[in-house]
Amino acid sequence: MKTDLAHYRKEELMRVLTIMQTIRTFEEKAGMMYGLRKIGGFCHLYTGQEAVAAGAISSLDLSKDYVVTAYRDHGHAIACGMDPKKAMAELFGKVTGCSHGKGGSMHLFDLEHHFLGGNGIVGAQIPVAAGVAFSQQYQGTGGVTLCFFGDGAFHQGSVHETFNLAKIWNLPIVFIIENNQWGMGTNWKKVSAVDDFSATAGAYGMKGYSCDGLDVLEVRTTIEKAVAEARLGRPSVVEARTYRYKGHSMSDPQKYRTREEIDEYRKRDAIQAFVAKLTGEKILSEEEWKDMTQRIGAQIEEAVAFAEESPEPALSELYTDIYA
Amino acid sequence: MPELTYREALNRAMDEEMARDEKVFLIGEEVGEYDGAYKVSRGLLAKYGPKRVRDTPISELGFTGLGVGAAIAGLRPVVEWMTHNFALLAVDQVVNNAAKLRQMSGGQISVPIVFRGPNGPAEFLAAQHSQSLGSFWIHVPGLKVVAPATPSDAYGLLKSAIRDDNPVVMLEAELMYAWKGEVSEQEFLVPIGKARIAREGGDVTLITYLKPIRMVEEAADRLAEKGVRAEVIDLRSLRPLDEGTVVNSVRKTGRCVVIDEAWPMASPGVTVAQLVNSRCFDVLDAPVELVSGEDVPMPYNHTLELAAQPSVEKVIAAVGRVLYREDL
Amino acid sequence: MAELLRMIALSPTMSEGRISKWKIDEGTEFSSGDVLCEVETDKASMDYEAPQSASLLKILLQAGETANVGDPIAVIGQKGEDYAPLLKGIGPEAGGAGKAHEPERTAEKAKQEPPSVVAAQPAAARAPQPSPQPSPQPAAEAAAQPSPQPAAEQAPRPAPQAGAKGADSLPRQAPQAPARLPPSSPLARRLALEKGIDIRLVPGSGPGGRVVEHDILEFAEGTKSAAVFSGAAEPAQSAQKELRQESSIIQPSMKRLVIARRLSESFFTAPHYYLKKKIRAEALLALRATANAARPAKLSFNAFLVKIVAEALVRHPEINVYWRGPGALSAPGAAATGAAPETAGGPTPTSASASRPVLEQRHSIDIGLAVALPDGLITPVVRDCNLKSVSEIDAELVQLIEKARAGRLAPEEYEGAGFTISSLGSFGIDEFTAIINPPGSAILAVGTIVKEPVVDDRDAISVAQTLSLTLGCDHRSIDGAVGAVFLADLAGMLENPAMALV
Amino acid sequence: MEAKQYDFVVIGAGPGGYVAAIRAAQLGLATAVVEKNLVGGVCLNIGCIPSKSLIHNARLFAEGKKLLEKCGAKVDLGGFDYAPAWRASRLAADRLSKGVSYLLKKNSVELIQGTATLSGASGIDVATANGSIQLKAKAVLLATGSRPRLIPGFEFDEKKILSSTGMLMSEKLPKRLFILGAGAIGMEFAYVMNAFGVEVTVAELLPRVLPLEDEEASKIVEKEFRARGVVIYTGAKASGAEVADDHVVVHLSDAQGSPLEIETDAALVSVGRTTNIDGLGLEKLGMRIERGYIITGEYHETSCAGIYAVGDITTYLQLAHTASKAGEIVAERVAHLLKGTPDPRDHVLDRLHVPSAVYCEPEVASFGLSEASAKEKAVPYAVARFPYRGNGRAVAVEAPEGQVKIVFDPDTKAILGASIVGESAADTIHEILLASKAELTVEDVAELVYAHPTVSETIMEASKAALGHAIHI
Repeated sequence: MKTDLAHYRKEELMRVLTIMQTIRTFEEKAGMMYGLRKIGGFCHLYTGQEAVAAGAISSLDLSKDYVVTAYRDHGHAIACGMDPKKAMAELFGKVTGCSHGKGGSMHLFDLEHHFLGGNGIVGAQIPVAAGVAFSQQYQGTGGVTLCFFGDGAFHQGSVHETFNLAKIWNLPIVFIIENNQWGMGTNWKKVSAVDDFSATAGAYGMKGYSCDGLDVLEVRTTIEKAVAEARLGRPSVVEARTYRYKGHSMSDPQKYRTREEIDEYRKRDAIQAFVAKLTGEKILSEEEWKDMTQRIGAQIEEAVAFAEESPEPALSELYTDIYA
Repeated sequence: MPELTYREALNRAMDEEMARDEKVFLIGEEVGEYDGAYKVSRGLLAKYGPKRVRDTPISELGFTGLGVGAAIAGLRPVVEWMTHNFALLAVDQVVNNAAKLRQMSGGQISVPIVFRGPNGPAEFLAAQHSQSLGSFWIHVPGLKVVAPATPSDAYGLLKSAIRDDNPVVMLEAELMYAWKGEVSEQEFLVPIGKARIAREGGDVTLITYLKPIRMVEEAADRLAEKGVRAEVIDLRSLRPLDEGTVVNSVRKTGRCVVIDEAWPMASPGVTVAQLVNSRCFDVLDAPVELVSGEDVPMPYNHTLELAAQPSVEKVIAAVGRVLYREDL
Repeated sequence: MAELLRMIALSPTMSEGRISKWKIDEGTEFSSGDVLCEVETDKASMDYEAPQSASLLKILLQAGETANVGDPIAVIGQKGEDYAPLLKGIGPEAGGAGKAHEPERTAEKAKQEPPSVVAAQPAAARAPQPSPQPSPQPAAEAAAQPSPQPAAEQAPRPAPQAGAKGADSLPRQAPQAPARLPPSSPLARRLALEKGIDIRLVPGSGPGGRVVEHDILEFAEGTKSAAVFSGAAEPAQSAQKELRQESSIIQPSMKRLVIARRLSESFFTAPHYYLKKKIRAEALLALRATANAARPAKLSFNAFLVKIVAEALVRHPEINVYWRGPGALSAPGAAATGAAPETAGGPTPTSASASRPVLEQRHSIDIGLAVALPDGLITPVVRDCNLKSVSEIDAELVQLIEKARAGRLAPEEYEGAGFTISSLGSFGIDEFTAIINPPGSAILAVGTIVKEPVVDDRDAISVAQTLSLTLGCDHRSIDGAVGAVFLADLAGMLENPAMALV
Repeated sequence: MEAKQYDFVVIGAGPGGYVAAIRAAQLGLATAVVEKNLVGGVCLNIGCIPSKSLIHNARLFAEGKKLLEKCGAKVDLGGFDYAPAWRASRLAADRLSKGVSYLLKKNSVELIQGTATLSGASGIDVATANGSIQLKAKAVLLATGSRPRLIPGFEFDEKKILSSTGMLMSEKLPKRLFILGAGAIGMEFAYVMNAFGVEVTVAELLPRVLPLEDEEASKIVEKEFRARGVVIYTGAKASGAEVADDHVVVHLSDAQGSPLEIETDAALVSVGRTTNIDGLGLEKLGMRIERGYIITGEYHETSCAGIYAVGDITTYLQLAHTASKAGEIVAERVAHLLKGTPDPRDHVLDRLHVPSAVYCEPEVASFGLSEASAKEKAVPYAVARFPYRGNGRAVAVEAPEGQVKIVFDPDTKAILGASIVGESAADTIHEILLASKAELTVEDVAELVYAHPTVSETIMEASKAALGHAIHI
């Protein structure tokens, strides 16, 4: 699917680019901070997949729409509008983090921006997302829920159960499979009966879409279409084929794939490609791009400084936020 | 006061709460057209329509998780599990999502949801359908767990559970649905976390919850004939546990028998026994006795099945041990 | 925006890394994800990937050099940027040397200088009370222990529940002979403490001999004695197995223990001396016979004895005294051989006896009469004997002795004798010495009346009925001569009761 | 500019802050205290201390006048001037504030005049007269206190619509004064002004004066005040004030809802206090704050590790002495963490054993459970009372209005709380407070031999009353 740039106003294109670059810069910094042991535990970076979150989430109206995702959640959180300071502070485990340092990398939440997490169990967020869509339908809000999950999660039973529920009740939901091709260290082709996940949608009476997850505009137009359908009570399944540059998590030595494969994908980098397209069409100047990267670089630096300087949660916080 | 069955009491509670709050809805297998596998939701579909009384496919994981999602997005679902045995398919959604989302989000998100259904052995149902699984739920911080033993408590606790802003798991029992008891016509709530002293006595404290209550009361009657005045505590809530009522009673009697249908390891019963040991040590005249379900999968044969469960005789024998009376 | 590139942890356990090779040269541009250098970690050789796109401006750590995680290894940025300020404070040796000057960025620094109070404390020290402490021992380590015997079984159990008294009396210093508490329920231990009962003396009726509540209650009522139950607790077959026993242990009763303690205390603190006098008893016997002639119930010999001793004491108040030492265990008026007058906290020294001994002068004539019972001795006391007639004294004695035999004497009926009479006449004992019964200073031991030849004033030998008196005195309060005068006077009155009237 | 490093930085030099700072310095911590206003805080400068001075003089004035009149003297108040009494109050405040500055100096606490903002867990920016400076601290204490609460319709101009600050700072007496809010502050000013001859009207929203105190104590105080000519409206809602050139008209509706207009020369608004937490940068730190109060846990630590809070900004009673005690605990805790000095584990600020006092005439003082709170919490309790009428000393000094009320456990006879209204209440409360803290029972207190005649005997008598055998009633 080729998309006409002219379809979008410059501000919108710049907004999408900003989201992508913010995610990229944030993730690169998060990786550094992990290496410096400022961040611990499981930390799944989104580097390489920015086009999916940015393209998909930028198409939403977050005054009524919701986003639910799994543990590789920094990108979606930022795309929804979470302040990078709050996100970085959460990674640092500080009390200023979006979850007061209780969630960490895998459990970012931002209720204000309709971002409902951040789920660490593969596939567990899928029925929850359907529930959010159920609530939207029940309350007649006109909202849609985007449910992100990966090629690994696709094989969970929750997918079948939720696809079925979504269709029988015509929930306003779009299931987005971010196929980054590696379920931890397992190549998706090895464990998948189909070579296009969107093909399964038909079995549930839903429409399936597939798009190039490295082309942000293609993602954007595809999701726009799917979201419009979902608003009319027609749930759908979208596969966005993408690639992650880093290991599954920060402790992954990545022996299962070659550097050549990674380099191959880096050449097709979604941000670079988008920038090239924008500059080629004279929508973005070199100068503007430089300004943007600098501005975002400074913003993320600031987020790190904020996280660094923020207080730890006091011990009394151990017992808070558990029961309402 | 009018008598209601346990089933009718639950039905009345849901009916009133659905009438009171548009956001309350019932979801589960056979809750609508079939009036509930155990007829607990009888008439609700007719009254509230399919939007609010939602029949699901046989997808415990799916509809339980969907309930959680609906709860975090502003609704108040009552999720009926046909039995707690089947809820094991949905444990992930209860434990990893319902109980955790509030804490993981630093308090941003609330999960006002009720999970309810029959729990524990009935008759002739064999290993997979006769399990008392309160242990699974009470283990998890973030959940509340209630287990009413009378129609009145079933009514009052279910209403409290529906109004609670936290996930509440409610244990019921198939054989209790037909139990009758007085339920005030006036609307009332039973607070979560408060035990009931079912009978007062000074010689020994018998602590139980859910279905064994009647058996324990019968044991108490028989003990009374032999001059032993047993205090019977119906816990009603397993999490949070009403520690005060338990501790005050055992401090009075110095002897304690806990009766629990669940298997003995890591069960509500041993949790209570541990509480008594730690808080009442100085007044105990005998180790706390636990009368639990036998540590075996439930057999189908009726004689074996009964032998696998607590009984009046087992309770009396345990009381004999804590009283050092061989004549009991 | 030039910045320092730092050594990062390329494996979870890496704390330092050695650069084995730089893959690009200074001045080269690179993209995010490009390999900048190879780093040897504790585990393997790893690629150091560029965290972002930039140029390598300066290498700070050369191949072959090692740096801690967090130390700068290079400067990256845009070509031509002035990065000199970044290097300020980094020593000529580059790399690792920079770390000490870099404010709180490095892991090392963070360790050394906590930025806040929190980091200064080990987590354990700040743990809130309500949270249960996790086991400090890793599970694997615990599992590796070959002997998983519970510690409780190995060590003698300290028994705080037994109270200060019980715990003190346990030979904690002597592990070779641990005096173990019998198995007992916490409630029983608490009750025993409250009632001042040594739980080791209480036979247990619970499983494995556990002492339980009703054992203590029965013991306290006196309806359960050690002897009965020590027999019952031992199975009969053990007696058959071992027909001959060197000795066996009998748990003494509470009363026995009290007698033992109090008499030892008296005997080992009060310096005793004894005065003996043999008297003729005919006149006294005749008096008794005369008095009894018209009475349906006979007055006892002891009643006369008590009355005359009382008269002697009226004349010799110096005998009716008590030497109260500092910290003396007996409260005023406490009995010597009463059954368990102690309370849980142990006897309280009175204020008078707190620092130095005092001599207590008694103003009432309260005489105790030792009575032997199967399980010990008890001394019922007749108060104000000088104000009572012989028949009153007799009536009182009958009542007291009856109560004593039934075990129903109240403390006020056996405590506080100022003088004690002990008679073994009924056992045919000629004479004996007795141990002073506090709070008195003297005790009169009375033997049996025997017929024996005596030489009278006229040197004629005749048969007389004689009685041996032995007066035991506390030398601290009664000197020998004082005691002697008293005994002589008393003897005179007993030999000639009329003397008691004048 | 290089940030200056301290162990402990205290923000606010009121009774919470300066005590904490001095204690911390005593324990060897490098300590600084940042104050934007006057050292000593509200208490010393515009609170307890100057108001006590005024109360003292008001009492002398009123009683002296009363005595002279009683003895037949013709009292001519011509030439009466309030200013000297007012100056005495300022002198007292000034003296004590200087005293605190001296103590800070003596203990090597650095005093930094300026406005502080937290820039992170350990950084503090201070805006001073000479520009901004940065401080670094291993631990921070927030002790910024409170200010009079503003309510719409009664915006302070400190000329006609006064806060307690304005009231304390005015050198002249109004002829008529309207007081909105009959809490401790309102009633103390009502007393002072009435004693100096001002026509005072008090309005309170709740159904009684001193609503935080025991109901019976309220009644006694209200009766006394009315007897002295103070006009009191309880259950009254104030909707606003019209300020004219030479007077103010206050609009009220009384307990029955009927509208009332009160013309007065000045209105004092004393309806509680607002916490000073804005501008400290707390939201950015993710600190747990509920309804304007900072939530603190063990050792008064906020939800941010290493940052503590004491005094009016927390959920404890807004009293100088709670702040001071909490400040001490924080200092000791921080010194324990940094220097290994003993942990103040046993020095907890026990909410039930904090006395509160109102220094009007008659004085009111209380602690612990009131009868109402015991009832509400369903705690088993009994109440014993003893009236001042039965006390020789109180009668002799012509102060027979008052009573001691003890709330105790009917089984154990433990003292759960007490309320005293009458002569010397704020002083005598401490003996029963000490008894309660030391877990003595009413039996113990009843047994104690008291000097006769003293007002304290009322406590012994009330304790005897608790046991059913008071002598003098």
